[in-house]
Amino acid sequence: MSAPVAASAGHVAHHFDDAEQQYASAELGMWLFLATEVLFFGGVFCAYAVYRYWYPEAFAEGSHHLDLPLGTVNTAILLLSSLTMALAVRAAQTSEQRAIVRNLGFTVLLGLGFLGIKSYEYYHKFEERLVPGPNFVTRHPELAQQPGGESRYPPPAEVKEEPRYKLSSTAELFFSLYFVMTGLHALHMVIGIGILGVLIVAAVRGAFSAAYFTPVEMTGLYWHFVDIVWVFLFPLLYLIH
Amino acid sequence: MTERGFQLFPDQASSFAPRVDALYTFLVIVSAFFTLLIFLAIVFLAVRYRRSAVRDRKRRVGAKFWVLEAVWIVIPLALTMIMFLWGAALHFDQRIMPRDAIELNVVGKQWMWKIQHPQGRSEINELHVPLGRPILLRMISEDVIHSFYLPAFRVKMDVLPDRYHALWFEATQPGVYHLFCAEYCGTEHADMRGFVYVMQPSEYATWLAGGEQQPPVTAGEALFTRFRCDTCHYQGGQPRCPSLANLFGQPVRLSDGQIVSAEEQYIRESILNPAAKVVAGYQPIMPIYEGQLSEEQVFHLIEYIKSLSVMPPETGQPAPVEEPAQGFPADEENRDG
Amino acid sequence: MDEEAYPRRNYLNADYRFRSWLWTTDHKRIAILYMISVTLFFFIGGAAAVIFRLELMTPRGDLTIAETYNRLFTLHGVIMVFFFLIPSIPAVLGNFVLPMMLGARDLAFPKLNLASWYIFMIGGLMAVGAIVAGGADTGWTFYSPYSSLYSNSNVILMALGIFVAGFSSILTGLNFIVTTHTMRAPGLTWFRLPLFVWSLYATSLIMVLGTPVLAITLLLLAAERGLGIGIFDPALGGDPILFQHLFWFYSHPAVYIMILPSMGVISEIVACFSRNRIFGYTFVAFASLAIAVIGFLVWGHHMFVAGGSIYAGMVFSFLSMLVAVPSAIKVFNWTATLYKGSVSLETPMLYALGFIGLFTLGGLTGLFLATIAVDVHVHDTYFVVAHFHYIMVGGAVMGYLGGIHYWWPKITGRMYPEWWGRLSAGIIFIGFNLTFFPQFVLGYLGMPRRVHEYVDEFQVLNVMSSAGASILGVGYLIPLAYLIWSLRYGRLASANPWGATGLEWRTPSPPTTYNFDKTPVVREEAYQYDQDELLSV
Amino acid sequence: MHLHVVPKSTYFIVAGCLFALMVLTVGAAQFDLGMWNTPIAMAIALAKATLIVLFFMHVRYGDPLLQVFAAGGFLWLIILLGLTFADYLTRR
Ligand code: HEA
Ligand code: HEA
Ligand code: HEC
Ligand code: CUA
Ligand SMILES: [Cu+2]
Repeated sequence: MSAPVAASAGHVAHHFDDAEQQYASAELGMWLFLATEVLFFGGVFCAYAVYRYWYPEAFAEGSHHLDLPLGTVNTAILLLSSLTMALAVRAAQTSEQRAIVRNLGFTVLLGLGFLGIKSYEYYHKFEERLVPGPNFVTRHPELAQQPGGESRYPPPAEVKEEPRYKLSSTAELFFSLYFVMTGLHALHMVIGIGILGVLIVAAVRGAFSAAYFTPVEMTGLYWHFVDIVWVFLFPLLYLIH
Repeated sequence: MTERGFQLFPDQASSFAPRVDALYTFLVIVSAFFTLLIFLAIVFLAVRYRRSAVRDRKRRVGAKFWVLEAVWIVIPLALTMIMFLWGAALHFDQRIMPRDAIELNVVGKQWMWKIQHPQGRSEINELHVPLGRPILLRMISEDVIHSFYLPAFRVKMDVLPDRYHALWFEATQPGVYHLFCAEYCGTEHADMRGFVYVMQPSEYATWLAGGEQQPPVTAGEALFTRFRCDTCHYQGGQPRCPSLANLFGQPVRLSDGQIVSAEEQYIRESILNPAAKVVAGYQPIMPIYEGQLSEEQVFHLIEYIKSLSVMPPETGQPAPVEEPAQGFPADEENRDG
Repeated sequence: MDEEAYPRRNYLNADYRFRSWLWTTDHKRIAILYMISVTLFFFIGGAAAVIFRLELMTPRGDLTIAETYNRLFTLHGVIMVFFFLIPSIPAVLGNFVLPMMLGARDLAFPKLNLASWYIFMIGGLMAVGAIVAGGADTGWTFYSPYSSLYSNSNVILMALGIFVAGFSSILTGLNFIVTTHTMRAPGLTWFRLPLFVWSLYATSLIMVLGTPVLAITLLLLAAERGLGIGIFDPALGGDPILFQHLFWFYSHPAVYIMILPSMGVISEIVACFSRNRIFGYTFVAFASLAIAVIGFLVWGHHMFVAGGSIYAGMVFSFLSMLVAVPSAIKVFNWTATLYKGSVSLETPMLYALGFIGLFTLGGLTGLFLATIAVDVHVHDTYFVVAHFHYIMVGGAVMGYLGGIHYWWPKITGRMYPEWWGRLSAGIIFIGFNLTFFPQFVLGYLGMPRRVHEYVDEFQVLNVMSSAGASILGVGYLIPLAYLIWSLRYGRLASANPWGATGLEWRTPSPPTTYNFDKTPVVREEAYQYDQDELLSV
Repeated sequence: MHLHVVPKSTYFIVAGCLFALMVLTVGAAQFDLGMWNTPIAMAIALAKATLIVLFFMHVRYGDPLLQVFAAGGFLWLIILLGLTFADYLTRR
């Protein structure tokens, strides 16, 4: 199923010799960009690895405060969106105009669904005071009614009889990382959805075909990358034993 | 005495100084050799092959080419390996702490050094040490990162918050030398400096006697009562709390199965944030003391807990426990603290 | 070749409107935009150095108070590193000559190239904004927890300025890599490339693979400081040393971002002015890649006394030693290039030879620092300051100036005044050594860095250093003056005034907008200097 | 460049595998496998990522240069993690 791309002069910028050179440049450029993204997320992954190595228990506790069903649903949504994205690229390669728009549309909807669920989760964390910072539960002894509330500063001579450390103070690190990682991931999703929106408009106008589908293909690479990030985030954040 | 004229080379006042300087001299020689070599080669070649000169300019480098490349790969590689091994070996000695050292507690904060001697005398931005005895500084910061630096001794160590770092040296020359903070720590970083006084042991003893403060052990004992540690940790009392006797330096099994050694860092953490590492077989009911104890007070408590271990003389290491050691000195007068 | 003198239409006069500069996608015009901005930043950073060198004339803080001093060296370090040296050679000279060396009409992504400049300027404006608003006082290394929890200065804005500028660096690197892969002229195989291209390629790899980690690190820092999201905060169990790991994972390789392009320039200049093919071309080419790769494995040598594991320290010390070997290979091969050459000492060559000498000394003192036991003594003293100025000012800046002079005729179509060029190269060399050599001595004596007051016995050497700095400052002002002068009054340059090889010299001076009328075809190795013929040029 | 159109069925099969792996990883996390939980979860994540990279992102059909750069990012991430942990694992 291989066929040389028809050089369509209209899409070749002045400084390139031909469409082939142009496409090769775009593809290489995109992969380099993704390599930078790997290292961008890599920095937080590194921090995550160090702290999880140091505080395995606190990370397990923190993880249990996340909503596993919602996380699983979100994983499914993203995997599905990767499929529709791949199909959109394929549709462009085979010049199926309707299918391009349809699959891009699905991808956007799934992306929005993911963000919706994510914001619900965020809201919940906010209510439970699990957002790191001065309001974090473990910094407030007076929130004793909170399950898992524990103070870093109890009154000196107080001697309580019960085990009280449902959530240790280092769990805050877990939530810092949780918010940074999922936040950056969500930001990438938002950007991706924006680009997809632009693509849909262009696709409706019939911009893409077997002769020229570079933007769809590149956006696809980006979208799959964002999906891969989540594939790692999901077990690292939600599935700690 | 603190005045010092223009110098080109620092004083050598510790056992490390001559050893570091020897390595330094080696490095200087290697560097001087290569810098001159390159410099002279450039001048020579640039003059000899200047454009106006009539010279044979046909380059014929056959097999010689590979020899040359090999030479200037292998020789630098060999030299750097010498530097590495020499430097690493010396560094091991710098970082392996001696057993029989005098241990001083150092607290760094913006922008001063607070130092306490085992006999109790404490000082600020000054450090008095006896000649010819290994000195170990156990250091912690109250705020940002500092770095304890004694140039005449060629030693330096960063001082971090929430973590003990140790540094040791043995002074070999009586005199007064500089003490600096080497890590940038904020506005008055430049001012966070002082002097180290190296004295004869007898003078040092006299000097120690000049201070009025309580020794850390005694202070720690008082704190132990004042903060109600003794309500739980007293010998043969509460079965729910581990005994602290003979704890120091021993392996402790934690509730997650890990085994840690009860060094200073562990004891500090056990006091300030006990939930982080819970002893196996106990419930995490100990209150969190973070925010209530100053770094000095933690030092005192640690000294006290250390003193609960039976130390055979000379080794400085606690002896293995055969039978429960004697209980805590439950002085009645301290009870109401 | 002289007949094709100043071409009637070239990239400079293609369009005179201001707009045509701000919206240009021509790599040569973007290079000029970068040149102007980078020069500006250099003098901002230099002005700060002038002030704090004056302050250091006396042991007391009599010119500036501590707050001011701390903001000055932070400004100096941040501006010089992120807004001058890192973009200098790649974004100015690389941008200008890389496509021409490859026989291409432009970089692969011209719009992205322009975007990089805008991003750079936004980052720069944020940093300058932070300075105007009072500055930051953390040092260019931003160590937490001081930067995240204690400092009362504009840390966030400064850090975000660097964060933004980082993306410009990433995009430039990406552009260069893609261009080198896809846009080489027919016949231009990898081993026919000029060494400048190799070194830019190696540099770009570092930019692409390293900078993102700096970006995320600064973002985490800003989040910790601004939003209270603790990441490195020791009170929460965080590790300040983790910040150092992440910071140096980028910032050590970044020092090779600063030196590798300069090394590439030196290869071009040395070959041209000794009329010889670079001795051991393949060794020099692979040395660039080796430096780029090994350079990623040594970052821990900045943390020998930070309190990490001593075993990790040993590993990092060992690897730091290894990185010296490819550098040594380069130095020796450059020197050997002079052998049986036809050496002439025009200004670019003076800078190049100066580079070799000063880089050698700077690099060798780097080995002092990589030797753990010695670093324990000299870490965070003026020894380190001297080390990196020897490499960055004596090395990288010399290379930049050499390159500017070398390609000046190509860039502007006019010659700079040779006599003034040689004079200022001499002044800079002397001023430089007077400024920074005493700092080695100071450092071994134990003078800590980042202090505005010091103990009395250090004064003599500090005065020498400050005196040198004023000579150095004059040395830098002279080229600024005569280069501007030459724009109007300089002799017209021929297409190839140095008789150099390399495709960029086959374009007219200054080149036309698309560089080549038709794509050149390459049939020979780089640096094929036929001496008998060229001797008469 | 050659345009390589992957049959739809391939995409559906890959997606099916991804869902199966997702179920597997959630399932595996329900059991206490001692120290093995994390390695298993990571292995599954790696398998998923590999599938996406090879098929959805067409690396399997792309030219070797792309494969090098695709691997490069991960390789450098390993450098970052590896040498950082050289410190953390050997600290006292
Ligand atoms: C362009 C910038 C640049 C370059 C290229 C280098 C190159 C090197 N640097 Fe430097 N360095 C800095 C900029 C640079 N550095 C900066 C800015 C800092 C301070 C940051 C801060 O804290 O603010 C620093 C700090 C620094 C430290 C930490 C010091 C401390 O804070 O305690 C160390 C430690 O190992 C070090 C080592 C090295 C080494 C081994 C090289 C090697 O790559 C050098 C290799 C070169 C040679 C060896 C010379 C050529 C060789 C020969 C002529 C042949 C003879 C050779 C042999 C005998 C081996 N550098
Ligand atoms: C590319 C990098 C680069 C360059 C080019 C320079 C250039 C110079 N640096 Fe730089 N320096 C750094 C990078 C660089 N530096 C870094 C990274 C640090 C560490 C910062 C930190 O600790 O965080 C540092 C720190 C540093 C210190 C240590 C400060 C301290 O620790 O307290 C000193 C001290 O002498 C110094 C001096 C100089 C001097 C004299 C120059 C000279 O070469 C400058 C010459 C230029 C001029 C003199 C400008 C000429 C212009 C004029 C004369 C016009 C003047 C105009 C007005 C006054 C309006 N620098
Ligand atoms: C409520 C009772 C209680 C009080 C009050 C208390 N502790 Fe504890 N302590 C415990 C318990 C229970 C443990 C074991 C569980 C754990 O490690 O958290 C413990 C553990 C320790 C350990 C670690 C012991 C080991 O075997 O590893 C140290 C050290 C310690 N406490 C010191 C102190 C000090 C010092 C104080 C006072 C400032 C104090 N404790 C106050 C109950 C208490
Ligand atoms: Cu404390 Cu600098
Ligand atoms: Cu370095």
